[in-house]
Amino acid sequence: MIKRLFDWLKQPLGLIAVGIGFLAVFSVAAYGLSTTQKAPEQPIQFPHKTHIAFGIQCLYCHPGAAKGPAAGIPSQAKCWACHQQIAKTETSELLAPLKEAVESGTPIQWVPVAQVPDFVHFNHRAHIAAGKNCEECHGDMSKVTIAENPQVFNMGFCLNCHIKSAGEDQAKLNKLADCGTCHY
Amino acid sequence: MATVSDLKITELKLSEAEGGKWGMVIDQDICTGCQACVAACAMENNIPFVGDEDSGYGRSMHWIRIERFWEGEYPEVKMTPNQPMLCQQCGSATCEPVCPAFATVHSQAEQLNLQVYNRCVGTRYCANNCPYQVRSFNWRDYQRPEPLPNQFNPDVTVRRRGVMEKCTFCIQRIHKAQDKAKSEGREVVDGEFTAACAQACPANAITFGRIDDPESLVSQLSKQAHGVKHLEELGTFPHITYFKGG
Amino acid sequence: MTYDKKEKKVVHAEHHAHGDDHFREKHLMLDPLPRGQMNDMVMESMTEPPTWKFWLVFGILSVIVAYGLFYSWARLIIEGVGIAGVNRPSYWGIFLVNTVFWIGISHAGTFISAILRVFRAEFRRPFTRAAELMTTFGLVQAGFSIFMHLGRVWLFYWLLPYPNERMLWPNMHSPLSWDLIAITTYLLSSTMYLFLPLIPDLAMARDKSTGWRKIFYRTLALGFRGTEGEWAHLRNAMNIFAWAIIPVMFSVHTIVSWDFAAATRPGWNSTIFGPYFIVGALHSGMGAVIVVLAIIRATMKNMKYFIRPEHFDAIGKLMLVISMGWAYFFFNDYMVQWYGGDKWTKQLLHFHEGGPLGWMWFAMLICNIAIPWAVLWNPKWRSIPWLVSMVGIFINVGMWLERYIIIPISLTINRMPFTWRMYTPGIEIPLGIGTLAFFCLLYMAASKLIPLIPVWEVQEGQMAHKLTKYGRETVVTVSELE
Amino acid sequence: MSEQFSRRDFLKLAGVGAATTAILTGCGPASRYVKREPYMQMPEYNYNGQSTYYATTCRECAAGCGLVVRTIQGRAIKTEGNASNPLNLGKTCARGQATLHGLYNPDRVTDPIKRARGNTAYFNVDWDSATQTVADALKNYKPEEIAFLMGTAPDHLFDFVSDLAAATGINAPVRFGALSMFEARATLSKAAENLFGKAGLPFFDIGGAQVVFSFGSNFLETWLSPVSYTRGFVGLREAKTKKRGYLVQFESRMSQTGGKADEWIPLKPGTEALVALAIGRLALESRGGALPRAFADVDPADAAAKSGVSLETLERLAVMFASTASLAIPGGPSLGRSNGLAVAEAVLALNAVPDNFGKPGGVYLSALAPNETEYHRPASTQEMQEFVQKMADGKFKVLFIHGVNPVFELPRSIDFKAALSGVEQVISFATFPDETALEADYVFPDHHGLESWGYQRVATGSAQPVLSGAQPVVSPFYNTRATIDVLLAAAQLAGGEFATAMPFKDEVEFLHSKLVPLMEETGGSFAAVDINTFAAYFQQHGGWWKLAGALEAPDTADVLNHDLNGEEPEFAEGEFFLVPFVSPTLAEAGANKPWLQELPDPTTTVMWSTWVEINPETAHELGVENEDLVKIVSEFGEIEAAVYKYPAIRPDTIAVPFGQGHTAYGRYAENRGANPADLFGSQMNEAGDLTFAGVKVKIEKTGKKLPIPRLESIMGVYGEALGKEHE
Repeated sequence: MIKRLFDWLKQPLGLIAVGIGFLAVFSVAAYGLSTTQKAPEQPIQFPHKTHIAFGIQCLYCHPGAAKGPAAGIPSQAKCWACHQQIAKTETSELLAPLKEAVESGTPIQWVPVAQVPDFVHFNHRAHIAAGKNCEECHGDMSKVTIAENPQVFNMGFCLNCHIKSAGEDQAKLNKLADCGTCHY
Repeated sequence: MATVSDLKITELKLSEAEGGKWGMVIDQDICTGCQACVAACAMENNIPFVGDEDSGYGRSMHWIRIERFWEGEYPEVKMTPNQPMLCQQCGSATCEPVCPAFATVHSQAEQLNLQVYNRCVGTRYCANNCPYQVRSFNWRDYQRPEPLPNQFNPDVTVRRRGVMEKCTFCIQRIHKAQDKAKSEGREVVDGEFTAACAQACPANAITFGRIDDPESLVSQLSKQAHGVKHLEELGTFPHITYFKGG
Repeated sequence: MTYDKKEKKVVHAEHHAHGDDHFREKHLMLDPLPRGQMNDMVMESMTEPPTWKFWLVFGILSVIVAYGLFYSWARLIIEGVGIAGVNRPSYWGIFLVNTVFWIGISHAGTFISAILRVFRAEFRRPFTRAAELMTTFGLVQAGFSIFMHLGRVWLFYWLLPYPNERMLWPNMHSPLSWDLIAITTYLLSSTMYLFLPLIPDLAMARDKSTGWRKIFYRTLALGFRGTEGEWAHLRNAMNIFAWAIIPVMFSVHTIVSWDFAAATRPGWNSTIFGPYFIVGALHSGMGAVIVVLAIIRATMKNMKYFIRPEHFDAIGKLMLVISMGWAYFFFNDYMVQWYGGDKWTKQLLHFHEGGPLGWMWFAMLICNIAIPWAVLWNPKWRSIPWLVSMVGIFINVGMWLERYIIIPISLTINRMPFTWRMYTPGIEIPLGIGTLAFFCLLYMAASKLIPLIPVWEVQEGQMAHKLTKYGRETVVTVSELE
Repeated sequence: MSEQFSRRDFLKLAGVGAATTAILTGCGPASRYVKREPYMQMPEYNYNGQSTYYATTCRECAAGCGLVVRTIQGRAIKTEGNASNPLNLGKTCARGQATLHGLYNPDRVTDPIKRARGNTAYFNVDWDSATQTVADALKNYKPEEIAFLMGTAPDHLFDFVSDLAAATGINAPVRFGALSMFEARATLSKAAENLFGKAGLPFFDIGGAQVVFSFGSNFLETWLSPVSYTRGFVGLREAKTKKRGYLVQFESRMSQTGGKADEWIPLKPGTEALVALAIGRLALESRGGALPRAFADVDPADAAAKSGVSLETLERLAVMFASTASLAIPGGPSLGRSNGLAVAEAVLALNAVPDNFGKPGGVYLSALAPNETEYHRPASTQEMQEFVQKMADGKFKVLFIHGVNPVFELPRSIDFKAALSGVEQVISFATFPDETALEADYVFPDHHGLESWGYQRVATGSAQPVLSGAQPVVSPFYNTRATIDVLLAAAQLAGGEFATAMPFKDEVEFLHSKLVPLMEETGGSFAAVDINTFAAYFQQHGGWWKLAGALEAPDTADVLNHDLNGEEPEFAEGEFFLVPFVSPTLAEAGANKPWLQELPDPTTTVMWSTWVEINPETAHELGVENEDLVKIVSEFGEIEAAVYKYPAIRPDTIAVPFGQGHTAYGRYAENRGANPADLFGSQMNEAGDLTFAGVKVKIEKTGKKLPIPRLESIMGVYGEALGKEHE
């Protein structure tokens, strides 16, 4: 029985079948992986590059980054402050959800892009204070429409930078490489 | 053969373990056993409640518990001074070396016994080896029905089943205070913040702060002669000093 | 071809011109059969179609494994360790009891096949394979038990040292890390050590079988032809392994004992735990071997030729000696703990004897000391297979109780009396029974797949043994083979 | 801040809660499905991820402790004490900590509902028809047929209804709470009236005393104002400025206060007055001089014989009492007996020995709260009994209930539930589906205390007059509405007198009207010239208080010229004295908060259940063991509870905690434990307080076991099931 199966598999047809099966499993896995790496669907295809081209600073819309742990998503009142003066807002299809949200008073439901798991306590303020620029982690936003992650925020990414910035300073390394700095 | 410099290193390490950074003083004479600290700790640290069956089977998740014993027989019976028992944040902790995954590690920066929840695989060796029996294990995914999770403290990880946990000396508060002080370009001031249990304690029986700062209240109190450290003989260098009653 | 007592004499008459019937009947080594016949006997015992009884037992065991091991484990993983009986302060329960128990069982195999081989104990020859199988299968159960115990078993690989971007490694200070390495080493080396002596027998089986078995054996036999060179290599390898595996075996159970001895708990922190655990492991291992041998002898064809009362007698002697050794270490450990006078340790000792589970303590002593000593001193009783295997069962019960006393019962008492609490097992029981059933199941399957008797080793022995007359005395002489 | 804004324009941030739980299940892709809602309009004082703190007042009991609640993104995270509130100085008790489990309790009443009485099934109504229902109830009945029954908190609602009642002729609201019943507030204030000629809650400056004799008052667990009395206890103990104080507790069952005391005197229940008088006499005798009338009649030897306390002990204690700055405190079960008033008087009079009245470390009368003109106490049980009788007689056609759960809290012998059948319409404003709400026709849920405006007068516990202010710290989580807003709207709909009685736009405007008089006062914690600024400060500080203490020294001219009575009380038939005590962790309304259930009782460490404390010797005689379920039978009812062998209780006494035994009140409270109130009779003492400790009970075995979860180890603490007694 097993022998016959083996024999059949050794034929070209069998080999092709094995190959196809293997490919199918592989591509499903690859697809699954890729979905986790794509930028998620957003309610508005927010063009970061357009806003940056107008010279708007990151901290204008995400002021929390300099003040505390969370950078925050701007309130739609903030969006509207500019957009209500822009004629295109009335006509643009892209901006229709914003208009609708402001008029109906319902918040826009954004999908977070850059995030760390629950057990990681990240503080934007400390990083900004240490002289980090937004794009060092979030990538060059002047090149993308909706935000994308240039890299996965995992522990290796954090730790690399922490160790590098500690340099030879043992006390600083103790602090920056301490488990309790991020996990508690 | 130990050379002189080896000995020095040992001594250095010991003194570091003995010294520590954060410490606590608990006055058992004025502790009334009111459980406010227990409730405050649970609220601050997202500790789950486990229900009657599990709590009756020694699985309650309290990070701090108040012990009391009895002395004598009726009518000469006396309640021993209430003894809040929590992680002693040992300088040389017995829980740390036995964790195979480095989930229980010593914080170099804060001199605390850390429990890194996301690294824990749940061997429970640390809890076995803790002479104070102050570690609690997430035996199940303890449910908190909606909308109770709204109360979760976002600064503290919510633990899932199979993970060990214990008192952290409110490390989230330590970090917050340090972050605030740093953003204002100063050092953390003694008494600027405190642990949740100490903050709630109606009797002010718990004092928390820097024991490496000779000026701080806690380090002055901990130097008092009637201070006792629990199971000191094991060489764990506990960082909590108790004032026994009477 | 069959072998039983009636035929035996005929066989002897044909093949042995000289010799003493008394010696022959008693000693397998002096009772040689032609090579071909012996091969056929082993093949037959393996390939004969299983009876309905076999399938019945196999089916029942499968159901137990499916429920007790796999279903219960799935529940344990999904619902959390809470469905087991572990609590504060008994953070470790029957899972660890079973782990230590199975590792103990696994010691017998190595002891018999490596130590006895190194010391040239000739009686070992027919059952080295049976004992080695126990090592491997027992370790599998031990592995299961320790993984069940983990709160987040799906992250078990964090205990392995592998390079990762987090720059995190296992903590080499932890006895559990040593444990993992020791058990893995032991599992790998004992599996190889099981496999090496198996090769000639697999080659033999290959030559004598057809169909899927042929493919199976051909694959496993690695093209062994039995040339001088191959034999030389094999013997070399076995020799090296036999010597190398002995320290591994010792280290494994010593390290298991360090899980306890290196902890700060009263009752655990004891310097003698290493040898105490090793002797304990051999104790339960020998007990288990003898039970397995009795079962094989009773249920499998042709086994009465290979496994004889002389073997039970020999293992019985070993058991007696080991039992004495265990008693010595037990007394030693108890004495020092008691004499030390630490208040918590003393409390624990009182609790062992007079606590609610004090009966376990006494049952342990009866099973581990009283029963073996009462039965095994007598050479006649020692040769009765069912009796000796009963003793083996008692020893295993006793040794299991010993581990139960050391783990959950000792964990009840600690330095914080406010937390003392009894342990009541929950899902550990089906899981434990599941591992036992899985062990039996594996063994049953193996008995149908690989030769349980190392035929070449028996033949080798038989070739070396001679009866020589010195004056009036007939003595057994063994010539050096290598 | 100065404009009148309510925190209702807070954003909804349901997403964050979901996010937290979603992330827990694993870090990877699950968190991809989280949505984040930004603020519609970010408050200018806020940033994302930063906490905002609001000062408010705790509503878990009537004490009025100030809280500071940490909120983040519209969710309340943690309560802390308000450090500037003079009552609690930044501290909270366990119940104050767990108040968030009330706010986010899964079993709240989420919408206005209508139901058939006693039926758990209900249907939702909208607020318009709810308001109409209230309006109809006000309009369609005569004013004297309308009654309000209210809890001891909050005070602003009580003031509102009192004003409404005064303006429209409806019955003045009646307030009740089980805590005030167990504290026997009526007895305390009556005793003060009898001795000092002025009713009021005595205030005991424990911290200033050197020796404190407490006759059953359990001030460390829950008595009047546990947080502030704990501070007093610390003052007693701390040896900074004086010798370490000495506390003697006279009670038949060791409470936590008894446990912390330096000496615990287990006297026979009911002999407290006798012992107090005997100590008074012996103390004065030890000093020499004439005996005043108050202590002249008592015979110390007789007192010793009756109370079971040896004469030597009494003499020793009397000398101790006479020799230093000492203080005697009446309270607890000793007042809940037929001689309760005599006990209160005798113990208060004992303070004449050191003559500590109006001195540091002595007895004062509590200061009146800032917007209070005279001492007001909650209804005594006798007044409640009369109220219930009126209900049963059909005198009330409409009953509004807020903040109290009389079906659970009143003893079974005063059958509130049955009396409800005499009331045509019962409208409850309950936040939780408690037993009383279950018996109401309508439940128009009020906000939780943390979602509410209001204030609470501090009745006792602080030397300074304090008005603790409450404000919503989060926007209402459910479709609930402030009761004052409902009443205001209904009054408008009802028209007539009602429409003009309360000329306020909403609750906040009413609150402001109550704050206006404070602006005139001097010596306050802050001042402002316009009400909006004043109200904003009031919110910010969490209340308003006088900076100087205003405790009143009682008029003690006559104290020792009273005839004081040391007679023993009458007990209802039975074998054992029953000492009921309020569970300090659950109190009257904590049972639905899961973390309060999981808090161990301070004395027994029992969680999640009801137990009965029996002396081990008595248990042995009765043949019962730990966790045996026994039936406790009094003349008036029976309950079942599991045995806890309690080493510190008289062998002729048993004790049962009050707090469990709910038949409704949400998943964590329901069908758990037993309610000792079922055992109480309806006899009152002379001051009108229930003689809750005046029953004797029998114990019957049931043969069943009921495990009671306890934190402590029976083995380790009591040495049970061990090989040998441990050292």
